[in-house]
This record gives sequence, C-alpha cells and structure tokens, in this order.
Amino acid sequence: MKLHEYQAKAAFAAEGIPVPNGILAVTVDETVAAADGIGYPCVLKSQILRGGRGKAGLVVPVRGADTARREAARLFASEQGVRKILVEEAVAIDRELYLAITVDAVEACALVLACADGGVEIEELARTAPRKIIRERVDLDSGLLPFQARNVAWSLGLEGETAKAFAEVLEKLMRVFRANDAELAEINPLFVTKDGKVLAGDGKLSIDDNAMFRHPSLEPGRDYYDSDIAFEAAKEGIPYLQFGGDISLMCAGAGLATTVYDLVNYEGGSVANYLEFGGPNYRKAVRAMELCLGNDPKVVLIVTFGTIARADVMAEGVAEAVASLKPRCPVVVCIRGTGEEKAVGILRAAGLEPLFDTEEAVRKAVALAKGGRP
Amino acid sequence: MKLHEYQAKAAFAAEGIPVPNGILAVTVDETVAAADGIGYPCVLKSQILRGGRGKAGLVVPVRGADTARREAARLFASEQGVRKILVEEAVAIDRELYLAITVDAVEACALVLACADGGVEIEELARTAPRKIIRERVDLDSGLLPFQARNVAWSLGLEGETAKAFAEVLEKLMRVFRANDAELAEINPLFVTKDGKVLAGDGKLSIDDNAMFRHPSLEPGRDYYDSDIAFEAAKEGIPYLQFGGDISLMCAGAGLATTVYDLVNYEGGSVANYLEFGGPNYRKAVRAMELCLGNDPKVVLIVTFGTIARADVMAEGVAEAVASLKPRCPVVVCIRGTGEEKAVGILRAAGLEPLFDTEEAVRKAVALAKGGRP
Amino acid sequence: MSIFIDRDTRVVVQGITGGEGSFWTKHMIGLGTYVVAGVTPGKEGRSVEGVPVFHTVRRAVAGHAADAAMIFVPPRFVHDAVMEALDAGIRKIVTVADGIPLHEALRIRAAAREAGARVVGGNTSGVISPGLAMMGMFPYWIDRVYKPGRIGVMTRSGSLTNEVTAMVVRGGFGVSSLIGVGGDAVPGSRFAEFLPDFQADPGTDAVLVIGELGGTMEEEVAAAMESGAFRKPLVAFVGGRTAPEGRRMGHAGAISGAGSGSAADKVRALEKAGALVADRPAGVGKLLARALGTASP
Amino acid sequence: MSIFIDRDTRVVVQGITGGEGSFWTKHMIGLGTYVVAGVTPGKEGRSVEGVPVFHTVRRAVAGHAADAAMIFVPPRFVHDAVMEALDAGIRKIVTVADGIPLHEALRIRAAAREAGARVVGGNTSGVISPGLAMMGMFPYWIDRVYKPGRIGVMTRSGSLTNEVTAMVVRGGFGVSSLIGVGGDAVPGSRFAEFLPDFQADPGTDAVLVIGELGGTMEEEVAAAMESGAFRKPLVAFVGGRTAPEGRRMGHAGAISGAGSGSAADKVRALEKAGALVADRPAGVGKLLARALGTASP
Repeated sequence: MKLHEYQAKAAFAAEGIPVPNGILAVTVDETVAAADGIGYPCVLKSQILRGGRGKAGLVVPVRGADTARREAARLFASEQGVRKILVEEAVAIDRELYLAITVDAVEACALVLACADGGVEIEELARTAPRKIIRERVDLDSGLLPFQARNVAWSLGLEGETAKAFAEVLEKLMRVFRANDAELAEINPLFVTKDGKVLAGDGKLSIDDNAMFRHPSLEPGRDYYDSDIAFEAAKEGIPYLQFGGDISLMCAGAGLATTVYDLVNYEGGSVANYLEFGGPNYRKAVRAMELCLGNDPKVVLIVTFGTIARADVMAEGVAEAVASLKPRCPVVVCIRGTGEEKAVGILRAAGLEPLFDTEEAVRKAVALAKGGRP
Repeated sequence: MKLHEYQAKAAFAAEGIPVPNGILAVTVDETVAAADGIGYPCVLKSQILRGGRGKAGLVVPVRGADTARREAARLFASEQGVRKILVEEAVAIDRELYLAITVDAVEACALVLACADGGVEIEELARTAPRKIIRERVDLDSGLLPFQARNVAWSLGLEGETAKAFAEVLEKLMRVFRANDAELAEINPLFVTKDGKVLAGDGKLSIDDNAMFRHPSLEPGRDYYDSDIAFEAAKEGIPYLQFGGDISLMCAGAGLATTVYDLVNYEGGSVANYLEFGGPNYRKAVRAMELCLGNDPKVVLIVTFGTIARADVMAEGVAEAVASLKPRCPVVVCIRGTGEEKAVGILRAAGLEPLFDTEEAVRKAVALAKGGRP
Repeated sequence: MSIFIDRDTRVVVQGITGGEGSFWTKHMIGLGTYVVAGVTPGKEGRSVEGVPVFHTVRRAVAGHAADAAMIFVPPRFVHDAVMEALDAGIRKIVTVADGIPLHEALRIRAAAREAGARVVGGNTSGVISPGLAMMGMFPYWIDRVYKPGRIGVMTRSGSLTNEVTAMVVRGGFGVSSLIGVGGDAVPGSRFAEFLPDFQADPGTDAVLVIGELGGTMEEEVAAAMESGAFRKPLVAFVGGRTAPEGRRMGHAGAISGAGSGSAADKVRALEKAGALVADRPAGVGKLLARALGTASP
Repeated sequence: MSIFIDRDTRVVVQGITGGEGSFWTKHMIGLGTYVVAGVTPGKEGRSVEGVPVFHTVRRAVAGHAADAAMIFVPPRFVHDAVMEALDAGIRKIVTVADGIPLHEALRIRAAAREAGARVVGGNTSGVISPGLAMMGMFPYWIDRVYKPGRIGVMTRSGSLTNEVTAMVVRGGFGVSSLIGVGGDAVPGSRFAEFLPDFQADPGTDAVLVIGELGGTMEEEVAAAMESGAFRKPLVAFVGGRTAPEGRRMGHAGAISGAGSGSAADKVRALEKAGALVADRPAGVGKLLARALGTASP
C-alpha cells in the first residue's frame, strides 16, 4: 500500500528525519490559512499517488495569499481528484540527492539506493546512468551499520557535517523501513540546504500488503483507490484492478488473470477490470459479480482452473449470481479443476455454456464485446 | 553490575513478565505497612546481593503484623547489612522451575538454560544432574524465535496453557536480556501456580559493565559495594576488590594482579585489597595509594610491567604519593616496562628500593607484613 | 526420475492437524509420498492419516529421520515454521501459504542460503513429480493435467500451473518434476537455482519455464543459458506482455537487478539465450516438440 | 617463521589518526610491519607516518590491497569497525580496546565465524612475531622481554604478557609468534583456534599458554591435545589458583561449557592432557626446557 507524501513524511519525522515545515489542508480556505501560517514563498503540493506531479502542475510555489487561493482552487477543482494539499515552506536548496531503501530479492536483504543526482526518477537514472547509482546491501536482522551509512555518504561525495547529517538520515530511514514493513522508503529529492543541512524534499513510503495487519492505523481510505468499486472490493479483501475497457474479468489467481488479460488484448478486446475470484474469495461469486457489473461491462468473463477452489462450488455461486443479479450483459464461463464434472451440470442448468479452453473463452468474450450487448 | 531482586523484577515487569505483588520497604514501619497492605501470609525478602538468602534466614514468611515487625527489625539489624526489604505476597505454588539466559562465548550467542527442578542453584544442578539442564542457543540479531521457546517449554514437560505461558515468559526474558545488555537474566525459582500460571519467584539481572554507559539510570549506589573504599574507587572508575588480608595490592592489569594474588598466598601472605593501577589509572598514583591506605594495610605492594602505562610516569606518581601521604607502612615497588631505567632513579630518590622481579617483590612484601610494621 | 522429491524423501508435515494440512496429507500419501511425521504444537500423540503428530520438528526428526518439511501454517507463522525446520536440520522445505510478510520472506531466504537449504514458496502449489510424490497441493488425479513424463516445469504462478500443465499433456508430453517457486516478490528459491538439478536429471529432456512480468527470475534463467551452465532445451511462457506499466511491480525494486522487469524484456532475454518462447499457454506443446525435435501429435 | 602475521601481511590501521593509532603505527612500522593504509572517517587525504589515510576500509582495500586490519578505536565503536573490515573482505583483524560491550563482542565473534575470519581481541596487546612484525602494542624494544625464537605463546592477559615473555627469554628461549587473545569474557578468537596454526608452523617447537581462571579456553586446549589434534609440547601457566570463588566470573556463564572455570580444574585438565603446568611465571623457562628436552641455562 502506497502512502501519501504527507503520511510518508510523518513517518520520517517520527524517526527524526528532518522535513520542511508543512500543514495539511483539505479546503481552499484551509490552504490559504496554512500558507499564511507558514509564510511566503511556500509550496502547494497536491497529495495524490501518481508520479510527475511537478510536470503536471500539481506542485506549485506561491508568493502570496492571492495566488495561494487561486492555485488551491485550481488544484481542488482539477481532474486529478486532488483531495488534500500539503502546504510546505520553501527551502533554500544547494543540491538534491536521491535516497531510497527497497528489497533485494536475490540477496535477500534490504537495499539502499542513492544517487548524487536527485529529483530524477530512479527508473530514469537506471536507464541513463546506471553507474551513478550507489548500492549498499543491508542485512535485515543486523540492520544498517554506521560504516555502511558512511560508505554511502562518502560515495556520494559528501563531506564534513553534511556527510554526517546524511548518514543519520539514512540510519533513520532504515528504521522507518523496518518499523513500517516497507517495500519502498524513498526520499527524492533529498535536499541539501545552503547551510549544509539535509532534509526530505519529498517522501514515498510503500507498505507491504502482507504486513498490513501489523499497521492497522494505516488502513487505506477511499482516496487510495481508482474507483468506488476498487474501494468496495478492498474493504472486503478482494484484490481488484480498474482498467478502461469493456470486458470484466473474474479470474482465480493473478498469473492466470495476467495471461487472460494478454489473450483479451491479443484478440483485440479490452479489459474493464480484473477481480480476484480465487483463494478465499471463491465462495463470494454473487458479491464478486455484483462489483464487476458496477462497471457496466459488455461481457463478464470468468476463468478459473482450481484445485482447492472447487469448480462445483464456484459454478454454484455463479449460477446464484446470475439468478439474483440478472446481468444485462453476457457471462462467459470457463471453470475447471477439482469438481469440474459437477460444475458442468450446474452451469448448464443456470443457462450458461461451460467452456474448457481459456483461449476459446477469451475469443467468445471478445466477439460478444465487439458485437455489442445481445 | 548485579541488580537487586526488586530491580530485576521491575525490569521483568516492564516487559510484562508476571511477578508477585510486592512493595519495597526501607524501615521497620514501612515493612509492616507494606505487609498490612499486601495481606498475610506474605514474605519479607532482604535485598542483598548474595546467594543462599533463604538458608541464611534472610527470607522469611510472616503470618501477621506482630511477626512482620519482629522479623523486619531482626533483618535490618542483622550483620548482613540489609538496607531494603521486598515485601511480597505468598503464592500458592504447584511447582518451581529454573530459567535463565546467559551468553555462550564459544558459539557467540545467547544461551537459554532451563530445568524442571527450580529453586536449586544452577551450579549445583550442573554438578549433580547436568543432563536435566535444557539448553537453547539464540542468535542475538534474530532473537528468540517462537519455536525455540516452545522447544524449551515442551522439553520441560509443560503442557497446554502452562507451556504457552512459560514460552511467553521466556520471550519476554529475552527482551529483558537484550534491552539491558545483560550478562545474566535469571528467574529461580520460576513459579508455576496451582492454577497453571507462571510467575517470577525470584530475579537476578546482571548488567554488562562495559555497557553501563547505555544504562545511566542503573548507576550503582553504596549498597552494591563491600566497603566504603570500594564505593569510592567505583565512583572514580577504578576497579577495586576488597579482601580480608593485610597486603594492599596496586597492580596494573587483572591478569598480573591475579598472579600476584596467588604468589602472595603461596608465600603465606594475605591480600587486603586489589586496586587497578593500570590502564587509564596509571597517572592516579596519589589517589590510588590513598584508597589503599584506607584499609590500614601492613604493606603496600606495587607491581606493574607496562607498555603504554609508562614506568617513569607511574614511578613519579608513587614518589609523589609517598611524599604527600607519608604512609605509615612500607611500600614495595616493582615497576617495569617502558621507561623503567628512568623510573629507577625516581624511586630511589623517593627513598624506595626498586625491584625488578615479581616474586622477589612478593617475598619482600610478605616478609614485611609478617614482621609487623617497621 | 525427479528432482527435489522422490519416494524416499521423508516428509514431515508442519501444521498437519489443520484443515489444509490433513486434507493434503491424505492426497500426498495417496500419490505415494513418504510422509513420516507431522507437527502441530500442543497436539503430540495424535495421528493424522496414520501419521504420528509431534509438538516440535526436532522431535519429529529425532523419531522419524525426516529430511523434508511440508509447511501448512498461516502466512504469519511461516517464518517461525521454516526456522524451526532449518534448526532441526531439514534442508528441503516447501511452504505454500499466500501472504507471507515481505520482510519475513527476506529473512526466510537469507536463513535458507546461510544454512545451505532450499525453501520453495510461499504462495505456491508446491512441488510435484507426477506418478511419484508431491509436497504441495496438486489435483494429480485429473489425468489431462498431470501425467508423468520427461519435461521439467518451473512456475511462479499457482493459478497458471494447471492451465499450462494441461497444455503440456495436450502436447503429448508429461512432467518429470514441477517446481512452483511461488508468486511472491521474494520467493525462497528462484528459477535459476533449480537449473543445475534439471541439467543433471537424466529423467528430464527439456524444461518449461512459466514466467510473468516483474522481478528478474526469467533474466537469471537466460543468464544461466548464456553462460552454458544450463544446456538442455528450454521453452518459456511469459505472462503480462500487454500489461500496463506500474500496475503490478514495486517501484525502485525493479531496478535492483539486471532487467527492467517488463515481460517484453524477459522474452527478449530468453530468446537471445536460445529459449523458445510461447506467447500463450496453448503454444507450449508445439514449442516443446520443436525444441525436442519430435513431431507434435 | 610465524603465524597470523609476517612481513608480507598488508595491514590497514583503523583509527590511525588517533593518539594510540598514530603512536603504534610508528612502532609497528619500526618493527618491520607492512602498514599499507590507514582509515579515519572524515580524514581522507592525510597521511600518518607516511601511510595514506582513507575515509573507509573499502577504499583503503581498493587502493592498497590490505589483507589485515589493526583496529585502534574506542570500545563502543569496535563492533562497527570490525564489521567494516569484514565487509571489505579482510579476514585477519586485531582489536585492542578494553571495554567492548558484551553483546557486541558476541556479534563480533558470530560475524567473524560466519565470514570465516579471525578476530583477535579485544582487551589485548595484540599479536607479535618478534623481529618480524606486529599488530598491536608491544614494547619489542625491551630486549629482555621480546626476542625471536621458537616458542609460540598464547595469552589472555595483557598485563601478564611482558611478565611471562621475560621469563621465556630468561629461560633461554625466544618467541615465534605471540597471540594475545585478550581478557574479555567473549574474545573474538579462542586459544584452541590457533593450535592448528602452531602445529603447522615449522618455526614453532612448543607452545606456552598463559591462562587464568574463568571461562573454558584452557579446557579447550586440553581437549585439542587429548584428541591428538595438537601434538607439540605444551607448557601452561594458569593464574588465579588461590582466588576466592565468585570474585571474577559470571554466574551461570561458567556452566555453559565443559569446565567449572576454576583454575584448579584447568590445571587438572591440562596436566591430564599432557601439558606441563607452571604454578608461577618464573617456572615456565624450566618447564619449556624440560618439554623440549633441552638443558635450561
């Protein structure tokens, strides 16, 4: 789960990482009041979860109350769905660094990434100047040792008090990473001020979904999700991704879903959403289909090949869903695995035509979607 | 540094280890009030740092206020120097276990020791029934894992909720051990009550002296030391041990001191005290000799063989000490190592006879001590 | 022949008294797996499907010389269960649970490497050598999906496994050993780590890799082929070739290894190394036939 | 000949710009030690006794191929310094500081074992091969104390070292290599771990062990003799034979190993294994002569 900048910075500050003065605002008036409180010039930073906010005009410096009001109004009214603005003091910057901690799946440790060129996306850096990226591997049990922080600081070419301040920020960022079960803790840019201080110019913190049970206070709200349906699904613990197309996928397992997504595209179709119908959700067919139909798709395509998630149980659920929800669009079913013989009868009784080949099912769904609603 | 039972139990309780209700008292009146508050029967436990308190009559159950007053008066007046009494509720015990965490210097890890026969000293157990001692090695970085706690619990023959409660106590004791830089954290006996609960009947916690800088609140008071001189020495960071004999040793280094101690005994002498005159103390000859003379010894014996602790500097200090303190007893000096040629002249000028052979110095000191004061 | 497990592998099942544990213990035994003991803390003395249950793995190993551990415990207890198996000297471990916390997955892999052990999973169906034995949850009783044969299979996806093995069978082949390394970001073992075993296995003629976008496991397979360490024919399928960017992968994570993590990059790397890459599951049968120089039926 | 260090050992000095570091760097070089680089964070670019200083051990190793590290940093920074040396690939480390926190001493030894490295100390004077080289703080310029020869020496005590080596010289012998394992409860390396080196060293005829009460290091030496792993003559001195109980050792610590930790038990174990044990430092010369079958001068 990705946190907003203001949340990431709160987590940073809790471990003692310096951050600029900032106030969170949720209305235009609050924004202006916050800017007045912080003083001008200051920066209005839209709290949304996509990259490139600067280029998109979602982070704007303001020099007075009038522009603060005008820009705040523009941001809250923008199409990007801005609901919160972080108002931050403007900092006199000498240089910008990149600093992040993520995981190294091969070496099975935490991985510090740093670069003397901050402000650039790390993917961009990895493409254009991979040798500029400094890497330091950190054992999760023993944690970051002081010498490792110094190694990174000196590799960045920092000196004196700035090197020391950087090393401290890195040690604290590692504590943030560990305490929050993070998959990514990133400060980009990390400001070095004209007087040699180091502070977090931006903040990304992404929490491992599998460890969310240890962080109940971080429970995500509506603003984390692309759509109301995605939010509804999340509340019920159902993995869900929103896309722009017209075929709604109920699939069991991310690997199979990814493959079906490819096959739909190969056949010239497009996917409206993917909803996880496997694992613990295989008995939730009615609710699952209800969510899918909320997208008003042209076809619902159900593909499974289950072992524990029994085909007959899934078929029963689908039959019940069709009976109770009466979808206006066609439902294509390809439900296989344990109990599949029994499933066939159930699906036929429900008026559905059971298929056994994934590609055949995809072709049928795409054809139906292209043909419009029956 | 060894903590008192009441301090150890406070550290245990801070991590959630169940301990009996207890109140600390420093006067007879406080003791009776505490006993009244806790209710009868209860136990008066003298807070002194030696083992075998029970056999020595320093832990006494009391059934009413009268006996509480009488026993408290007796304890505070005893020769053992009891200054604090822990008044504790009497617990309905089903059985007693032994549980401790210490270090394994060979395997370089923490070592859990447990035994189904509690209440006995572990050294006694190691002698009489070594196979009854259960050992579990714990990596300091990864800490005690739940399965290890379960292994110990089941090896002790515990079952059900008691096994679970024991495992929890062990996990918490490991946190005590790590958080306090302990060299030993011991619960002996660990009570199992008639209703299957587990709680600390006694508590030993010994903090690594080299890590005391991380635990400034544990700074030891006068009651930790055998004598006023030992306390004075400790306040100045000078290692000091009090013995019962008449030759006061100023030695540089524990190994050399131990050897000189042996040699004194071989020659039929006895040691009054050992004071560390090496390391950072080698420039503190005046203060060191002042402390030694506080024991009213028959001889002061100074033995060093220094490298960094220069012989000439030590000799100068000793000369100054003799001049200013004017000891009534003879001072035997055997100061060698870097700068020893220069030291010879300094010592002779101070009226001392420099020796170069440890055994010769010891023989001379013992002879002087036997001959009485010159 | 097989890698990882055969009929002599002595399996202890951790979490054997749970619903999943007891259900799959029955089926593992049904296939021929030698399940020698089970472990559930607090339930020593019981038995499941005739298998004796112990409080701890140490006791199970002491009494029954288990040399492999099949772990059926909820995700947040997996780390402890793996560490317990390693501590008891077990060096082959399969853990199926989906939802192991990431930092614990890192610790599991780190501990396994340090111990010289192999942990397969989590978030996997496990390991199977059809007709012989399995540690995991495979519906081996469905003939059109599981058939013994001479194709080694490695997969990251549990849900794709039945889909693709059915295609192997439809292509006229069968499986020597199937290793589900699992769908987690940090699996206990990685594709390339099994290539030496498949290379050495006289029962395996070719290997099928079922990959997907994200991470660098497919690139590592390509590297092993490039270096000459793996020399048998290799067919691959990589899911997610049309997936929109950033909808699955972490952020900085993708740059930690060699590749970009995109399916297209993986396909390119594998093809460059000499693998035949199918663009859909149905294509694997034909490519296996081509790789092995046999006529597809 | 020597063990651990000779004139080809390329030493990096950590904490070289400190008072102790610079002082002993001069003397190490004076004896013939090959000090190739120094490290003090923040002081890269300086030089000490002609030795270039770097910010980090990694840089010192990169530029000067150091293969041994001599650590002169205050006790609470020793753990970090050792880990930095290990991280940079160094496998021979001497740390002299007295006062390393116990739990950090445990981590140091654990890390060294995992890396297959040898850490000597802390709380030691270090390691010296008289006439050749040293990592540590020995007054080698005092002839009656340090003389090259064919006796290997191991000691726990810094303060006893000069005392006893003087007795070796007085006995007509000299020292091949002296290893001060240090006086801490958890030294980085233990007596018995050097016995294979002394056994293999053609320049060492016999070994002198200077032990004392507490711990189990002397018992481990006895065990190595009993097992036949160490077969050269061995003379020992054990301090603390008349020490009152409990005035030095920890509590339960003593039972963690084989012995009781008392000096008497150690003497018994060593004598049983065939060692000659002196009851005072002055006795070691005569015993060395007896062990080697030479006449004491």
